[in-house]
Amino acid sequence: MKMLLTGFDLLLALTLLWLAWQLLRSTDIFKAIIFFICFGLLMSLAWVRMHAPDVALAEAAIGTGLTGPLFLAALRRIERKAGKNMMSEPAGNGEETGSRWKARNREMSPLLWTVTALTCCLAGLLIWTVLIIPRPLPGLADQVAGSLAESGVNNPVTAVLLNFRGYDTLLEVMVLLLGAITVWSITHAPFPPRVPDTSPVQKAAVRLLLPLICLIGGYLVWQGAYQTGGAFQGGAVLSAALVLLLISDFLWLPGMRSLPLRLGLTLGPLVFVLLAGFGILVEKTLLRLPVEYAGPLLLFLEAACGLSIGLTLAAFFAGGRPASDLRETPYSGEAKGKGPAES
Amino acid sequence: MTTILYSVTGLLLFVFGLFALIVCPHPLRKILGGNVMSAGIFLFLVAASYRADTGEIDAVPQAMVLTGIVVSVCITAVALVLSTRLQQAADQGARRRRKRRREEDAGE
Amino acid sequence: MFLQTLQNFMNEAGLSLVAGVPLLLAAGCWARCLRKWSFRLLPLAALPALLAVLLVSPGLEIQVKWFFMGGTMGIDASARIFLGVSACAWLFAALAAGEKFRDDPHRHRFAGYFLASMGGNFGLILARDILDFYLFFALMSFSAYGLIIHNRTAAAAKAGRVYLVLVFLSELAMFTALVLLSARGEVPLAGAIPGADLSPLLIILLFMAFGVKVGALPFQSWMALSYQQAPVPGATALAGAMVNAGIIGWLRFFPFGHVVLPGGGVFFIVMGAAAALYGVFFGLYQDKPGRVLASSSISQMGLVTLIAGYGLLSEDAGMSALPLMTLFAVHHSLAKTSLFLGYDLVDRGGRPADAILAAGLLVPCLSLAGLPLTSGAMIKGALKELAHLGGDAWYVFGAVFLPLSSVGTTILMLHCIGLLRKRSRAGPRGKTTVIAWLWVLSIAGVVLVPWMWQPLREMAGYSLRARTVVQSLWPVGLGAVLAWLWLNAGGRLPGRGRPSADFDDLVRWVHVRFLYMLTLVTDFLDRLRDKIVREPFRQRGFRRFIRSRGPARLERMLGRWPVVFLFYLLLSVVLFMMMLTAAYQKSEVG
Amino acid sequence: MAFADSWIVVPVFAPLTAALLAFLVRRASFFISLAAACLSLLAVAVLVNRFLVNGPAAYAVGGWDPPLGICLRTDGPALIMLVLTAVAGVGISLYAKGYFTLRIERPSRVGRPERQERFFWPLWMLQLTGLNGLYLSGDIFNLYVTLEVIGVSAAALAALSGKSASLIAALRYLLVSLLGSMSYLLGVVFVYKTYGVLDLGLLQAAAAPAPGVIAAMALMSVGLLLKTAIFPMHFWLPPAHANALAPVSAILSGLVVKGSFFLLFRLWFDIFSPVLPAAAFNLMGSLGAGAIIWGGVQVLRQQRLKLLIAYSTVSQLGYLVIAFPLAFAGGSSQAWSAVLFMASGHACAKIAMFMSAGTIMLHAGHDRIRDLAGIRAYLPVTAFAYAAAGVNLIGLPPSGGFIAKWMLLITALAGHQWLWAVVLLAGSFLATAYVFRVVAQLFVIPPDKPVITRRRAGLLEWPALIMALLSLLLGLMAPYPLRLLEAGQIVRTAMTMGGGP
Repeated sequence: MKMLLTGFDLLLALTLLWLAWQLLRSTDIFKAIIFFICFGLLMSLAWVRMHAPDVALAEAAIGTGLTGPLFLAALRRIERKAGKNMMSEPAGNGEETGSRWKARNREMSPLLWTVTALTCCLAGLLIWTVLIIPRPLPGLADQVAGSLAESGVNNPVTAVLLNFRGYDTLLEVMVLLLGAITVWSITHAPFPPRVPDTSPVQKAAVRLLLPLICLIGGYLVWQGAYQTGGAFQGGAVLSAALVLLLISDFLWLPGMRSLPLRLGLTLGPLVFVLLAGFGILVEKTLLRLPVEYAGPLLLFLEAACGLSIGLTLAAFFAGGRPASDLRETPYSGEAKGKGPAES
Repeated sequence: MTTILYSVTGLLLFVFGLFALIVCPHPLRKILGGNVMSAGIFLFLVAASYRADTGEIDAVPQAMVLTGIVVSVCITAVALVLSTRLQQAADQGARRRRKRRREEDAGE
Repeated sequence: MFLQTLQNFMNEAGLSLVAGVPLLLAAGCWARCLRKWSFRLLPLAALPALLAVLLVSPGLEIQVKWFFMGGTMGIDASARIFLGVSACAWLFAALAAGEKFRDDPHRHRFAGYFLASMGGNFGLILARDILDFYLFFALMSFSAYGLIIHNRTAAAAKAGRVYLVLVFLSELAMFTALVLLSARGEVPLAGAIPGADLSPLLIILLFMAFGVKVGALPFQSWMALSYQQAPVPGATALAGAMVNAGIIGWLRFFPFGHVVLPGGGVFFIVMGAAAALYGVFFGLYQDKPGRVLASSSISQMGLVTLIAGYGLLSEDAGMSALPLMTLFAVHHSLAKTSLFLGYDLVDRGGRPADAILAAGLLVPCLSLAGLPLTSGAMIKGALKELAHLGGDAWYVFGAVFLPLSSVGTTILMLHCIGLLRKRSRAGPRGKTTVIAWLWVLSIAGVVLVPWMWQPLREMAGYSLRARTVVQSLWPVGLGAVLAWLWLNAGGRLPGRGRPSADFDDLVRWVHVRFLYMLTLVTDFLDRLRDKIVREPFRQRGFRRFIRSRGPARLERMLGRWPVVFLFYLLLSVVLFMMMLTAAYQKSEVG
Repeated sequence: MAFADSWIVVPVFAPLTAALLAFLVRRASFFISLAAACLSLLAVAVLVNRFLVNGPAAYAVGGWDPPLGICLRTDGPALIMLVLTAVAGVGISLYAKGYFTLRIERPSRVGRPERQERFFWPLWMLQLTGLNGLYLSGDIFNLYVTLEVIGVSAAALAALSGKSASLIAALRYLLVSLLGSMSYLLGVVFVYKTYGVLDLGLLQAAAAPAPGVIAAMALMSVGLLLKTAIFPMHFWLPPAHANALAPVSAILSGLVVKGSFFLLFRLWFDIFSPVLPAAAFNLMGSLGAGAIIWGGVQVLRQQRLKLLIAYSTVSQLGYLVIAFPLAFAGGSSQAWSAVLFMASGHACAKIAMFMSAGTIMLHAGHDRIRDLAGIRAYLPVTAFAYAAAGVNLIGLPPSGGFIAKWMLLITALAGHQWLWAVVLLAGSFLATAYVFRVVAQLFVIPPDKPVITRRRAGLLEWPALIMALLSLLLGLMAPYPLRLLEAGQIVRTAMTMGGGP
């Protein structure tokens, strides 16, 4: 059994490396992105092998489920733009053909050789270091286990994320919001999307699927306190529902008001900050939760964060601020808030 | 054994990603490289938390990886939007230039 | 206890105000809403300094922790004298400036630079540690640039440029000297002013640093330009007060009496004597009062340099050179202030009767020349005493040189009076009551101060002996005769008849040759200085390198990702290996 | 823990909350941001006061002590950087208000300046959060998160102008910052694998030359050097800083590079110094020397004002790194005090310079140095601010730059490290040349044709002047910051001697 597992590990590692190599050297970017999605799926397998189900779930949902479509959407936009005019811009870096790429490589080959050699050198040094680091590796497992009872949740990962290192997580949620603000500041969302009309079947399917996905997301958030799951995973699932909405070309989507969206995006961080302030008021320490209420408070926090994370990831996919945001004349379309995502 | 295997894999992935981030000219591939890089680091990190012998699990690296994944998605998204916008700006510039050229031709 | 604290506080506040009031007023000139008041208060700016001289006991030293690396300021005997005389000079200049610029639209600009220089000057006198000294010295030097270029003419701009280059040179020299001194560990940062033996490099650096201010020989070229181009009150301040900063610098950095530097002494004596003669010859060929007065400053400061040189020869000489330099500075400041006020009076169209003007101007002139009963004679007497201490050879040198310089000074000063009288007759008329009174007051100062002031009065007795009187009288007499001849021959004054041709030619030939040789030397030094200071940025090679495509191309290459990556990898691998080797060695040793 | 201890979180949480609110309530975003900047200034003042009374403070967030939880710490260097950031924060906020108001009045493109302003405030507040978080943080992984906050918001700010050039620069900036923080993160992983803790204090106590730490230090240092734009890896800085909006350039050049540099400084002098041999310090010194010289040469080449200022940042950053070998060999606190002095003096001066450049560009419509003659007649305050900031860059007294260079030179000469001293002097020469090149042009007696047609705005001119004067005052008031540093030093030696607080 152990042999088998080791063999499986070896195979997995080799496949991962092969996929990485392929995705980095294949001439076609589209192919590379497909390789990347496969790579992400196998990565989550590796996480499972290392007894990190939370990470596996997050990797599957965020790392692959969302990043892959992000890449595809970006590629589509870039190529569509580049396809319209045949002039290739040096700054824009339209997809370079294989031959040009190779020609450039040949041109600066001594440099490239040096770089390759040095890279190998660095890799060798790092691997050598890993091999001689004294084992067993030290860690914080004991401390986490010792304080788990006071944290208000049973899942150690959630406890570390939200309680022991809650400050990190707060900053991280801010990074997400920062990403959303940045994306909004750069450009408008390129909607309406490319397909002029979606088939009614797809619309119906989306209508059916949405509540289900939202339910799963909510369940994941709730479950995070006890076992695998949590705000990130739940949020990622929620974002999948929103992405579905986005690509199904609902009429009201482009006209969404900006304020409710902004409220949704900032809800998680706001709750987090309020909780931090609450800690100062009640326990005289930032982010410190009273032991008896820690569980419910964390659940509340996770729910808010999950919602915000879902919205943020969907905003990444949308690739810009809503059309009505910061225009002289607000878009007077049908505005319904955020629809089922919030229910 | 398993931890070392995954650690080494993680490091190799990091180096691959690094190489791609630097050497490839296409922005999308650079961003892909960055993603591979971060995946390698995360693999390397979690390999520290896993101990096959005791089955004990260190939750801190896992939490760190979760944080890292979210941050990397965020950077990826920003970089992608930036490069899309860049392409758009370049296209607009090209269109404007072509229009001007056409006007000049018409003027002559 | 309480009284003690109060007194400390009063002392600190008082000393801070000495430099603080001018600086605050200077800041006020800059703010639009305060300008009017600042200008009105201009004459009062020097008052705290005067009060400090009168009220603060000498030997006071205060730590000012909050200021510039924890400064120290204080008043010792010589600082008190310098502060007093500088404050008087500034006060006169400020009164004159307040009068002159009353209706000038750019008066606040002048006042701002004027006050900033004043603050710098007072600050450097009080500073007791090198960083503060350097700071105030720089403040004064750079602010004076604003005084020189105030008229905004092309000539003023040129004068300013020359001044600025030299000031940069002096700052650089001073900075290098300070760093070298501090690095030798003799001066802890923000410590006291140094006292130890100095290497030739340091001597030359310090000579340069302060030589620029006193117009020592290779660095004299700014003086004539600036004194002529600056508005006269500004020039009064430059000549009466700021020149002293150089002397203070030498006093501070060469602890006379504690240090013997024979080589440095000879160097200073030679440079001083050369400057004293050069000033005279240069001045005789000038036809603008400001330039002549500047040459006289060069010449007089040459004498100070000479005294400093004697002081470096032996410890005894150093002990007596120290007060002598201080007294010389006082004497020179008084005379120059008075002369410049006279110049200002004439310049603004004041037209006293010819006899009164001549008599009034004659007093400081003869004082400078060293007529008996004046401070000049007292100092020359003391200088002769000093030359005794330097050994026989230097005594002989002094005995020959001093009368010579007296003769020269007399000629030069009479030349100056001639020019001023000519100008007084020709120029436009103006209202000059205040300035006239100031002038009279300054003349009274020149006459009375030597007799009222203890240290000078002590020397007076010596200078009144019959032999000394004769000794100091004949050069002045000879100078007067020569001046009369020169003025007649050179025809500088109109309506005195043409001189005979051959005599004129002979004199001219001698002078021109001599002057030519001198200019050759100074020109060479000027060029050398330009090469050192400006050339690196002027030189075509450097420019071409900057403009060429080389750096641009290299920079573009550095901007390529693979190249950056190369450096990234190189650095990480090299750092890695370095640390690894170190760790390995350490473990082996351990 | 006492209630008052919580002041330490205000510099992080005030701008953080302000960012959220500014994103939500856009109309009031300026006032929210200004209030947050002022509040963090107040909090920093309280922290300094407490530091002088009680010594360094540690604050366990959430009540979880390290190694489990995260600790916020204050010490001398951190406080200096915090003070700098807080003061600059207020100044830049005011300037940005003036800048956007003027641009909105006369937009070149309708709606664009409004959009820029609306997004500027939350991004700027997040930048402030990241910087303050970085200076306060006592946890090596938390430092990574703050680095990311800084990196992403900096790239977002750089992209804000929306021009093609600035977008390219921002993308590059983002990728560089990704590369830098990834290397840093890998270093963190190595550290965790070696020691199993993330707290800086525990790491400092445990640090010894072990292979894992060596790999970590190599990776982290290179990553941070890249993020700080030290010489051979500076390529991303000039375009990013020069093409951004003026307040953004001020933020990027004055504050952002100092963040990653501070972390580098902390790792090298505080945490992992036992691992580092002299050769490594000399390597850093040679990078710094290269930066000073090469940056100076590049500055002289530039024809545009903002590019010139950006390249001068490259050159000035060299001074920060060249102090490493001096501090190592000198063994005294003087050289590393000089580093912090240099950093804060340069930050104030550079902010003032970019503000002035922005004002000039708004009024003149361009920033070609050749055509800027006589600006002084139209913008006297701005021209003066530029000149005063230049004084600091050259290192004339009484600026902070002078004090820093003075201390560096003395350390170099006392340790007989002539080479570094020569480079320092050469750098001053180059700085003199490039500062005077612009100042001479600005102060030239104006030619006949008017350079400027638009009106002046006080909110644009005065913050620049105040920042420039601060950089000068920094030298005059040197004992105060030095006292902060020395207080930290004494306590630290006491701690290492006595084996704990």
